[in-house]
Amino acid sequence: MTNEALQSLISSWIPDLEFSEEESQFLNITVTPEHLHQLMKDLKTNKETSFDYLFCLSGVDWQPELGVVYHLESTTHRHMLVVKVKTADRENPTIDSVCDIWKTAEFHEREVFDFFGITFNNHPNLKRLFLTEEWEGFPLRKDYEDEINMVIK
Amino acid sequence: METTAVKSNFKSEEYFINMGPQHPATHGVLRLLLTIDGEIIKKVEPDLGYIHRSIEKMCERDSYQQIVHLTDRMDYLSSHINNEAVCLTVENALQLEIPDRVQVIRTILSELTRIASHCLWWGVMGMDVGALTTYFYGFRDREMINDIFEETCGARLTMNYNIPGGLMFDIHPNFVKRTKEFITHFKTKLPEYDTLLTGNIIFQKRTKGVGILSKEDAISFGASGPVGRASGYSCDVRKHHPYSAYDRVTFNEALKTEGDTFARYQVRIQEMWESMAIIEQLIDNIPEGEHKVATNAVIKLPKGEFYQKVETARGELGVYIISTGTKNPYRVKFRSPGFSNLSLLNHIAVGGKIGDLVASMATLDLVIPDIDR
Amino acid sequence: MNISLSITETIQDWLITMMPEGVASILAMTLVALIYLAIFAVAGLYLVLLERKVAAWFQLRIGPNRVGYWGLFQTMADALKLVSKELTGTVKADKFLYNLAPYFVIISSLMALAVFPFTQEFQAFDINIGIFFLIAISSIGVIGILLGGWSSNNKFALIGAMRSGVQTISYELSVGLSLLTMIVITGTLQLSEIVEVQKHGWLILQGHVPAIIAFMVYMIAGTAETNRAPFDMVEAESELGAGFHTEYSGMKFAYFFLAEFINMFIIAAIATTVFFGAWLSPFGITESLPWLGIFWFLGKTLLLVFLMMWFRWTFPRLRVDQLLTLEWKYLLPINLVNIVIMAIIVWLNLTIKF
Amino acid sequence: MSYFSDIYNGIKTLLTGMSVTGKYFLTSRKGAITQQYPDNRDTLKMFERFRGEVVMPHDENNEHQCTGCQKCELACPNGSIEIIWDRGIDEATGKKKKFIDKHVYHLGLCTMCGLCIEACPTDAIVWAQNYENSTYDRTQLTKVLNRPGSKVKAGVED
Repeated sequence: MTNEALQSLISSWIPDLEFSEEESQFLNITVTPEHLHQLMKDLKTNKETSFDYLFCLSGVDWQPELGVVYHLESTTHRHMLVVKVKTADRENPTIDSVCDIWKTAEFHEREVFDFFGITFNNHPNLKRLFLTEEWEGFPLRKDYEDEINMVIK
Repeated sequence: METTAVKSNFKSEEYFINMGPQHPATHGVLRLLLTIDGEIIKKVEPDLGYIHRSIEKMCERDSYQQIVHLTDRMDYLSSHINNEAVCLTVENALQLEIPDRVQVIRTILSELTRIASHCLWWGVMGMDVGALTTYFYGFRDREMINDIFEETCGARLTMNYNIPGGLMFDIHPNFVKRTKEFITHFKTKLPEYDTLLTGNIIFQKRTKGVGILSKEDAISFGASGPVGRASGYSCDVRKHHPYSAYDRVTFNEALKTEGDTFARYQVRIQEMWESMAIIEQLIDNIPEGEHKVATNAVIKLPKGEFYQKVETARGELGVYIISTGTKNPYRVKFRSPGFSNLSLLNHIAVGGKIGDLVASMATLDLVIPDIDR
Repeated sequence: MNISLSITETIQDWLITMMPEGVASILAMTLVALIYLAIFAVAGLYLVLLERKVAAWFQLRIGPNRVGYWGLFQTMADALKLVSKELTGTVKADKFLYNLAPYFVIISSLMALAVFPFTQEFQAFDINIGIFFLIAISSIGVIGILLGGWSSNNKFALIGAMRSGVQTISYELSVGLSLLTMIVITGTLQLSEIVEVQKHGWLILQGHVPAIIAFMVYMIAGTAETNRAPFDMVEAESELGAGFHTEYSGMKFAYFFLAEFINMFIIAAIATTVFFGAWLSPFGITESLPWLGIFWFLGKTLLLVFLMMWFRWTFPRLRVDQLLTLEWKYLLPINLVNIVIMAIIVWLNLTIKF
Repeated sequence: MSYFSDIYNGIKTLLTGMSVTGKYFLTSRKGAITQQYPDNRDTLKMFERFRGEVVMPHDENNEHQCTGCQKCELACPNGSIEIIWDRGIDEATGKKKKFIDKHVYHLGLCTMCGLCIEACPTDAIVWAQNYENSTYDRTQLTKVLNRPGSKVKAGVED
């Protein structure tokens, strides 16, 4: 499906989605955390979209919002899509987990939790993946400071 | 060999065992927390981060030229392909026209890297199932590729030969000759791999029907590279999203449908043949021309988000760069193939024996710095 | 009366001329034991060197070549290093059993050496149940492995030890039965008499087809019995690290290591004695020089040792359940049928004799 | 019947495997792929592009080509190059000009990426092909590349 067709199809499912194709080679959808899980489930299960391959899940600190970017691909239709979700709460950011939709999300979400401190609801095993349990702070956030280990140029 | 649960009055107890971080089968500093009942594996929980260097954070303070050499240190067995991924992202963002010569040379080097990586994997695979001699035969052939790299790029492993805009310097005059020598040599040696290990009945018993991964699970777990292709999931980035010179060569995507350890083994052996075919198509007609196009000394990417996927020896590597228009990237994310492939280890190892875990882990071909980044 | 003059009697006769009979026999036994200990400690070390050299040649390497000419003193230096190393142990280990285990293993393998007829004269202990003694002794070693694995309080070691128990109990059966097949021909368990029978052709020729099958089964089971690749479930370095001797260091580790190589020698030596006529030369070409028997014996043994090394450096390791499948589904039934065939052949007098 | 064909095929595959290793065993005399490393130092030659360490070549007049432009320092990702420079007066023209006091190179931090040598506009620094870089003391890994008393070659700046 072309980006336009995708946009018209997906916009009919859930209101208040933001679509954008600027500054990116993919179609970007920005969704609120409340609608994320519903949208993702539809994207996977709908026959026309069938985004069954989550190939990248990255946490991003947009300052001040924190967010997660999902790169999706369909292995049958070979079209790609980017879904972005942002939350303004830096103290206790929470986003629904997509583990039940794509199993690969389990490790990727643990990584995001580890480095950005975003908590994923309904995640089966949400604990730190790379860092030790007693590590303070979330290193990939932009406001993280560590005078000993970080060399700033 | 299927194991049927024996009901008995004996009380059996599960216990934990720490496989790694210093264990011969984990190929590095991966730690697996195994829950075992006798010899049967109940749960595998990887514990990562023993060599995490936070390359993604380091990239945020580096310029775009400097990022490239960090990717050498991720998946060090396919360092050239990693470099290429970053360079392609930057070049696509700048919309640079890359000379044909550069693209062909990059492709040849990528395929050599893939063969070298698979040679090492083959040796280690044999070692993991107990045949120690394979290691040396694999290394013998890999050494020849490393010599080619050293002569042209100046280093054997962390080459850093790519720069945004092309190659750091032109290929060495001996490059073509040596590559051809290697191809003729390897064509006689690769069948030996089959006679020594593939056909061996013990090896087949150890690998067939072990660690089965279905196609649906492979896609859901984000498996890529030989792991995905062994499950019948066509995921070769070189076919579906061709980059560099892959659109001008013909090769077959090695596909198997069994999804077991032996299928993953066969896919990799098949890939070595395909890589040789690709090199043979390109090596005789490397176009003349410049080895790089001029870029600004300080590269500034336009504001936006850029994603590039390439096929490394382990699978799909994605480079995701968010730029705000300055000379440093705002956020760099590497989607490493090993990380996704590791996440399915628990799925394929449960119910098998310790020996099965080792065999399936060998065919996942994990490189720990790639996972830990 | 014995055909072969045993070495013990020679020394004893010599000592009796100097002292009372009781003292002489005890002294003779001690002397012989010390001679054997010295010879086979050194021989074990050279077997290690041989293994390393052979492995190197299989693997396109050169092998040890620094210590002494051609690396001849490499393993001596290694042994010296191991003697000087600290004996570490785990905190919660069962100290007594932990320390006892290596001696169990090394003593059981050294004891087995006593009965071999290296030449007509060189045999310490010509017992009339020789083969039986060998089978019995060689299964004691596994107790040492089990003790070592259990007492060192390490889960990898425990898994290794348990695998070893399973493996040895199973493969003992095949070793015993394949030797029994040959005893059907010889009709005796005494090793010197088994050699005597072979003066009319080595047993592998006398027994032809069933003997060859028995030999193959014996070599497979024997390799498994020594816990060597492709049956090294016990150590399985890619699975268990070092298996049952994970927690051993220094000389105690060296005992395990040495025992493995002496066991390999023993398995090959039994095969030489039972299948290939021990010290007998082919077609009796050196019959007039009986002392040359030692070369024939060692030559044949080392050839079989080389075969086992060839197995080790070529084959992948079996999985633990496949190991048992091989024994109980393949080797054991073949063996049982083979005994019957052999019995029929002997009964119908179809053996080949020269 | 498949029971016996299994055994037969099994033994056959094992023997073919043994033939491969056996072949290498017999040809082992000429086939060794390992090197006798410390013994072959004299004959061991690195490729000319091999990245051993960064050096600054000097000619017979003790002159180098470094103008102190600091491009290598900027290009280095790890901060392994530090240039301590000064301003002086060019004797020929009488103008003020920049010259290097010390070109400090931390080999311990270097990742051999080659960006500094790419960046150098005057080819003042090049790769050396030595491969034995280990020392007993970490401070020895910090090197000053320009020799004492050396100065920049005339005409390099132009």
